[in-house]
Amino acid sequence: MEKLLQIEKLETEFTKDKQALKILHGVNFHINKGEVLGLVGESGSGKSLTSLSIMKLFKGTSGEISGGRIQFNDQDLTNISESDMRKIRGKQIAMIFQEPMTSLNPVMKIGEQLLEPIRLHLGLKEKQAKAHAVSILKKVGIPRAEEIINEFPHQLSGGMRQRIMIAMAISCNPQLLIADEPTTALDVTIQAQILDLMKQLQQKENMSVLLITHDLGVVAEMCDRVVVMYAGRVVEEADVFELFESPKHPYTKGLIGSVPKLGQKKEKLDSIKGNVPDPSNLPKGCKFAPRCNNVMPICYQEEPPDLKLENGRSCSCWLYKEERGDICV
Amino acid sequence: MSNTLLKVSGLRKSFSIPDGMFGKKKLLKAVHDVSFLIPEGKTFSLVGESGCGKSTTGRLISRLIAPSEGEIWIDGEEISQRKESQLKAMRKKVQMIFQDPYASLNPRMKVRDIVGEPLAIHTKLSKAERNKQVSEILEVVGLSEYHAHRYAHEFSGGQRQRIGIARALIMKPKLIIADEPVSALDVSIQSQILNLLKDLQAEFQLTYLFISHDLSVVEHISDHIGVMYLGTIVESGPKEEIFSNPQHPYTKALLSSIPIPDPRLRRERIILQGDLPSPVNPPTGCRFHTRCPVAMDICKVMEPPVKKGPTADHFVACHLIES
Amino acid sequence: MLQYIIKRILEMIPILFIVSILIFFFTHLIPGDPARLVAGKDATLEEVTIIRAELGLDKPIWEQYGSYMNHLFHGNLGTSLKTGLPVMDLFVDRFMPSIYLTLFSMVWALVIGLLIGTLSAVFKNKWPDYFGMVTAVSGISLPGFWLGLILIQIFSVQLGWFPTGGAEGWKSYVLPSITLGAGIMSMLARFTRSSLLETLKADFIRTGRAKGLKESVVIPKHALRNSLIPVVTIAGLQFGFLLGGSVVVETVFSFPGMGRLLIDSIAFRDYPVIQAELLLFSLEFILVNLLVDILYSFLNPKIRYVA
Amino acid sequence: MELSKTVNQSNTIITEKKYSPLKEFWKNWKRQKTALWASFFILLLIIIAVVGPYIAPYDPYKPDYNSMLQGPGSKHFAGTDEYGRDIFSRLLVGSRISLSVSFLSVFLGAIVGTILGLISGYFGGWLDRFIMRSSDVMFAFPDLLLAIAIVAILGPGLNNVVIAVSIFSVPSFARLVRGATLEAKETVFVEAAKSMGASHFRIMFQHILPETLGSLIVFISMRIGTAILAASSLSFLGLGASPETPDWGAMLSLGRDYLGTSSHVVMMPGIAIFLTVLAFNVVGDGLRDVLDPKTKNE
Repeated sequence: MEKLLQIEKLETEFTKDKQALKILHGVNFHINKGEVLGLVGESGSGKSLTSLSIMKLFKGTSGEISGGRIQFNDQDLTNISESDMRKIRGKQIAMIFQEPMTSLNPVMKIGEQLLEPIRLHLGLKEKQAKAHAVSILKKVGIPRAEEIINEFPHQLSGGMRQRIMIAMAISCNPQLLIADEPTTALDVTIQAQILDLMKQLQQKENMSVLLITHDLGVVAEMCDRVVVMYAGRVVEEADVFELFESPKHPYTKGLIGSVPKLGQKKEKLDSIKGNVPDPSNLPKGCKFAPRCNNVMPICYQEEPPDLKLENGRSCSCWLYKEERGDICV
Repeated sequence: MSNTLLKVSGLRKSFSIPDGMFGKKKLLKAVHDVSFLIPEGKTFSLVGESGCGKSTTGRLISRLIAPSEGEIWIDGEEISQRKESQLKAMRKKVQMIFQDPYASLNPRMKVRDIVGEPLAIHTKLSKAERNKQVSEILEVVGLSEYHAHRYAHEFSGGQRQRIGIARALIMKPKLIIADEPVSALDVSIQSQILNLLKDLQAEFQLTYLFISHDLSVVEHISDHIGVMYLGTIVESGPKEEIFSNPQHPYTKALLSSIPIPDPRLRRERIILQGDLPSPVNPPTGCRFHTRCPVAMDICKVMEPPVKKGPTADHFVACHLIES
Repeated sequence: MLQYIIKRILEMIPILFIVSILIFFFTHLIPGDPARLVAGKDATLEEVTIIRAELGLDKPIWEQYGSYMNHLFHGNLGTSLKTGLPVMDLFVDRFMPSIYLTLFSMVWALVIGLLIGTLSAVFKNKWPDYFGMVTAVSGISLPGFWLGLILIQIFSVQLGWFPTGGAEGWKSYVLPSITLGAGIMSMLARFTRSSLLETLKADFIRTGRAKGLKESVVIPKHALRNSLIPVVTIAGLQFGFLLGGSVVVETVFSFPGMGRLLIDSIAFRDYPVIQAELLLFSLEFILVNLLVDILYSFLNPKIRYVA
Repeated sequence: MELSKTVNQSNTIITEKKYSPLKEFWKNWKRQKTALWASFFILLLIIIAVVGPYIAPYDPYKPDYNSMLQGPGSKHFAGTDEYGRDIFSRLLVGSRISLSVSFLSVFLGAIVGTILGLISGYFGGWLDRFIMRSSDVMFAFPDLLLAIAIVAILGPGLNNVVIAVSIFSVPSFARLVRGATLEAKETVFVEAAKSMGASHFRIMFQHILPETLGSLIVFISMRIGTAILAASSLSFLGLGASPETPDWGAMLSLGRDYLGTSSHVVMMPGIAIFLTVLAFNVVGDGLRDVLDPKTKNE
């Protein structure tokens, strides 16, 4: 498998009141060409920030990459100029966001907004650009595409707006599509439409997708491989089937056990005790230790290393130190 | 057979909303002929997508708003048209838990005063007596006296929802209306709260009206379920029936739309076309016919009557069902 | 759209009607007897009574109001007690200079205010922001009459660049316009800044950046237009400050406009002039805000399409 | 690292340090450096306003024809006016006038406006329409013009200036509080209180009014600045304080004629007005940053 994107030891921090607050602590994972990678975690796990770091969308915030590499094709995105980065954004890496209601400019017509990346990156002339825009809208299943381009976002439903966002994102044939909680704000039946659309487009275009979500159901439906994040770190990485069949990290186990499943007759759900930690006040050692059912003395002392396990899996937990302790990264 | 604690029949609510910027008003039919009942100590869930009227139904039953038509019987008393001054007794018996644990607790009040507020409203207890009861109830929901002197925003979402639950419990209510109580929470916290709600129900013989868009959560917590679409209940029945033997095409589609956290179960979905129609201008006949994959001619003109489903307690409003 | 404008105009009518009643009755509460003022200090009681009858001041107040409204509908604003001239004639020479003055003030205040506000927001917490915001907070804290006096002292008395008063030629408008617009400019700058900062936090700005757009495209094309919508409303409300401020500024610069006429008329208890002036000022203000609302609905597609 | 401790069975960890809204306010306020200094300046002004007449080096009313229109110097800090009165003494004594006029008028306007706005926003219906239409009519007159018109009717004088400024403040406060009330009314915790059966009184004063307090305080601070400007403008126009009163606006008005020769007569009261208004505006800005929920989470 050819790697499209490789993230190594990525660290990102914010500065508040002259104090740096590190949110991402050495994130490692990669995305292969033509694959859907799921990035799972609860609020505050740093999954959205990871995507913003890849796009280097920090303008207007104090966020900044403070370490590590983001290898995209043959370029390291962490040290290319802003103007080179702009050529990648929207062209090679495109992004869709959680809130389709607020992610479109309310005072610009759909067409104008859709044409922006097309003109910018494909250099098409007015007429061709417009034809391209209409064809993309049709591709994402928008009826009356020719009329829609003259309408404003507030005239469309949430599902339609998310289709527009997808159209905008795929308009320049990106190699990587980052979808940050693309269906969280949508109703179940609309979510089904959008997921279905994304799956189809991904397969047709052989695009790589980084799907960020907190919904394990969406992960199971959509992804080939999964990366689980907790408190700004990757705690587990595995093939989607293996992850759900035999989760390794106690956090992953807890997460899968917490979700009520249809048709499952269970009086009580498993749950993870305690709360998601505050990034400014993380515990020492393994960040999950205070909530972990399998906690050992060492967990409170030292952060577990990223352990490579069989089948290309990895897990950051002291429980597996004995298994393959020699291959620490 | 236990008593019926809540009985709702023929409930309707329309809001008049301004049409554009001009004087003309339009009617938004939020709830359109909703009937169901909840036996004491059981959980009934209303499930549906946004705008289906499930929250409005909850607000009607708690009489935050007055229904346009219909009856609401709570513990043997009809309260649908009562004035606020006549609702005090009912307000003691019925408590609410809200979706957003951040917004539903006054940020300027301490936990002690938030949880004790129902006591301050309904009883003449002294402050010390109120505080004592607050400490007791905080223990019940897994918090402690220690938390009482702090402000709600010092807590995480899950803890706040516990505070909200404590507030709902302190009057020893009979009915709790929980409007999306876990949808704002992280997955790992969501299960804590669901478990807590179940424990409390067993301990205090509570009756729940549970409102949610999440079918998996609903399946876990409910005894009976009502599936709502555009202001009406299209199908209702015991949980097992709804999930294992759904009759209404909308219920079927809804069930098949839920992503299941098991990659081996990837399946063919019934994907509904189009968007939800606006409740201001709902479709004629069966409200679902515009998106229904098996719609017939009659569906466009005639509202389907509620028919008995395959088993007792199972009701479906669909022309396809032979009664 | 047209319906909306008509509706707004219809809404103005009752307000104007109540305003006219208020103005009429309250100006008659002004202490002092205008008939005596007109007659002069040495007039006998009979002379005063005759003048009172001539002026119609002996009639019951509602009758006076009736004839006042009647005249108003015929475009007759009454007769000045002080000069004996029709109020209309007094206004003719003074109306346009005042309008020019407010217009010039508004235009420069808008242009500079938007510019400073935008730069401050774009360079938030950098020196253009500090400079802009220090200017702006000073601008809203400066008493207009004091600023006017200082400008006269520097540019008229010492440098002799501009006249100290009057309304002859463009030069005589410069200092009064600067004085009058300073406060508005500052408020607009502050408001533009906060509105733009708010917009820059919006999700669609991130969408624009994610498309690969330059900041020089994102800010004017995506951010500015959205943040201007509320600024327009504020600008309309600020117009009221201009009208009020013009009274002060015209006094400082001995500017022969409506504002100074008002002060002079109050000193002389010249009812008809005061009434007409107040009515005109509030009409102006209401009209400007009507225009602003219409402009607003053009800028905001949500309103446009609902209508 | 702050001490943490495990407190109960659900294993919740919260930080040990106790939160208090006042401490929190002070912590944030200390960071607003400029506003902090401005608030000290205002404090100083208030002290001067109280003790001004006792510490003034000269009698602010007594003419001294031997030292007319003297520039600032060692004897007369800020120079003298055309009657030879010590300007510094007049400024000190005048601070009491400026502050009391503006405080009094803004607080009167704020109290009436807040009550009207709260009632209007909370109950809605015809009461709301009536209050809002009335304020529309008031809004048809630009602020200062309204004050001028009111003073024109009531006659010149400081008392009437107070009345005029408080009247023109009422509709602004009413609108502000109404808006905040409408917003607070929609919050879930107000709905929660309603579902518990809380009385209107309890909802209005326990839940809604505290929500509006932040923006109210900010607005009051800004408005005091506006009131000082308005009052001194009225005095300048001869509609406020009588010319012999050491009111800052009146002093400026009197000094106009000597602008060319003795500019300090105009400069000194002007600077006093400017700095005072500036301080209130800066404090208002600082308060907005600290109290306004919209900017709070930046």
